[in-house]
Amino acid sequence: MIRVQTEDFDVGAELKALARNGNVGAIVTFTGIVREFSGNHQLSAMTLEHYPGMTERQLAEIEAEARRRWPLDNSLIIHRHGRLEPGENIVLVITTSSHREAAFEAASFLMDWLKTKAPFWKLEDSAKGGGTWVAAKASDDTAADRWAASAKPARKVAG
Amino acid sequence: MIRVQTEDFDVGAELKALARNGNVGAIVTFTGIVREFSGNHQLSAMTLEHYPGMTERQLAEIEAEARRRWPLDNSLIIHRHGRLEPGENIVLVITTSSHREAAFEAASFLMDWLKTKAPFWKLEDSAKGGGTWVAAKASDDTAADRWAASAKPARKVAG
Amino acid sequence: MKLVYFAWLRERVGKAGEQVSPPPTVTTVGGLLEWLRGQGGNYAEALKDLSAVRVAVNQEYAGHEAKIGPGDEVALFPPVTGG
Amino acid sequence: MKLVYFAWLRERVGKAGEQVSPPPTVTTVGGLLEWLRGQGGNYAEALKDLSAVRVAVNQEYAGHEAKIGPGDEVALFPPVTGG
Repeated sequence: MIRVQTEDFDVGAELKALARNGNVGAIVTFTGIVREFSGNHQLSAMTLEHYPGMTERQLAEIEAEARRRWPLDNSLIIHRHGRLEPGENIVLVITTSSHREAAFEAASFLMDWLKTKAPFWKLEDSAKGGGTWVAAKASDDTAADRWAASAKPARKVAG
Repeated sequence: MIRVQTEDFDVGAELKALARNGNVGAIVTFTGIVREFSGNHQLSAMTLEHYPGMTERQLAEIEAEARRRWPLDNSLIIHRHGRLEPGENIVLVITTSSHREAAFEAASFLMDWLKTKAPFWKLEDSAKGGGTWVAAKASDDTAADRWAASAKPARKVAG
Repeated sequence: MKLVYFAWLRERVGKAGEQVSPPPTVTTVGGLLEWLRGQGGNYAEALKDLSAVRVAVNQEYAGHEAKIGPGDEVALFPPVTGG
Repeated sequence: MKLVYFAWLRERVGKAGEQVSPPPTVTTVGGLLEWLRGQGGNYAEALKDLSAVRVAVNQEYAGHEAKIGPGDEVALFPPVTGG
């Protein structure tokens, strides 16, 4: 499931609401949060712009790809947009599986692909005033690329 | 922080209670759950035996090792013991960091080392009656071994 | 053809989107980018470094060789930075 | 010396722990395991495959070469299966 929203989310509530079958042995969550500092600059807030329509389409494709690659029982991606202050939630990924390795790798994959494919852009408001568009990071491309080579499921590690 | 207990835990409540500084950009949680089936056998319950004293010592050492290897802001390990039914929580690991890669890798490391070093033993009660001690898995040793070679922190991927 | 712009590309072009009618010789993403750049002013400025421009056609990523036509929605934006 | 047993080792030995006084020639974990095995009965049965036995001395993992003495707590147990 995917959701794109301005409202905050509650990880505990999402975990409780998530359907899971009796053979789920592993649940991984990733929460991304606005940091107080960007490099040396203290942030007062950031604004996340996105491309309505394409965002939902990309997130759905990324989720489908994760479910092709790993034996997931369920998955959830929530991504916020609009104005967010330091400490606020930006993104949530949850994966459930029989196997911990699948849950870990799929969650990591979802974040890496989301970072490089989902059409969101961060505008940082400096505490001193003025806004700066965040530049894409080469390290994010590198992280995403490590999944490109192998379309096969990773080594399985039980429960 | 580590806790060894018979009582259940609530992931959402633990996340809310966890201290974090303003530069945390990534929180990963792993929850391990009792599965309904073990191979082909339906479980009615399992009992987790542990070695009081050594358990706490090992979990603290594993946590300290994770914090030497990755730039974590905070971490938490909760492991239950006693009788647990299918669907019940067994273990919780939380890691918080500036960097998502550190949070993911440290959580995965904590689970791999915990599985192979923390003195817990699972006795499965079959729905048909009788108990079976779970055998250690070679795949868990393999998973743990991949961290043995590199004492260095992994490649960093920002936020 | 509908064009939409995001992030600093939107700011540099000076609008969030517009209807355009390029000449019939413009049949690919690459051709469209060259034609837009040829409009000068804000367009030339916004598109001066094409390595920093990503393109989606009908909400799917597209390369410079991708075909485009009058009914398409073409989006221009910088590399994404969500997550 | 205090011995403690866990999981199926506890079941096979038939008790959770005991005080033992091995002879002074027993100075290592390996020596202790051989001496215990020599007690026959449940001990011989429980310790017949030493590759399935892990040892902790004073709550830290220890190899067969590790030194042990009268005041130590020595734990014998199968490979762990928590998590």
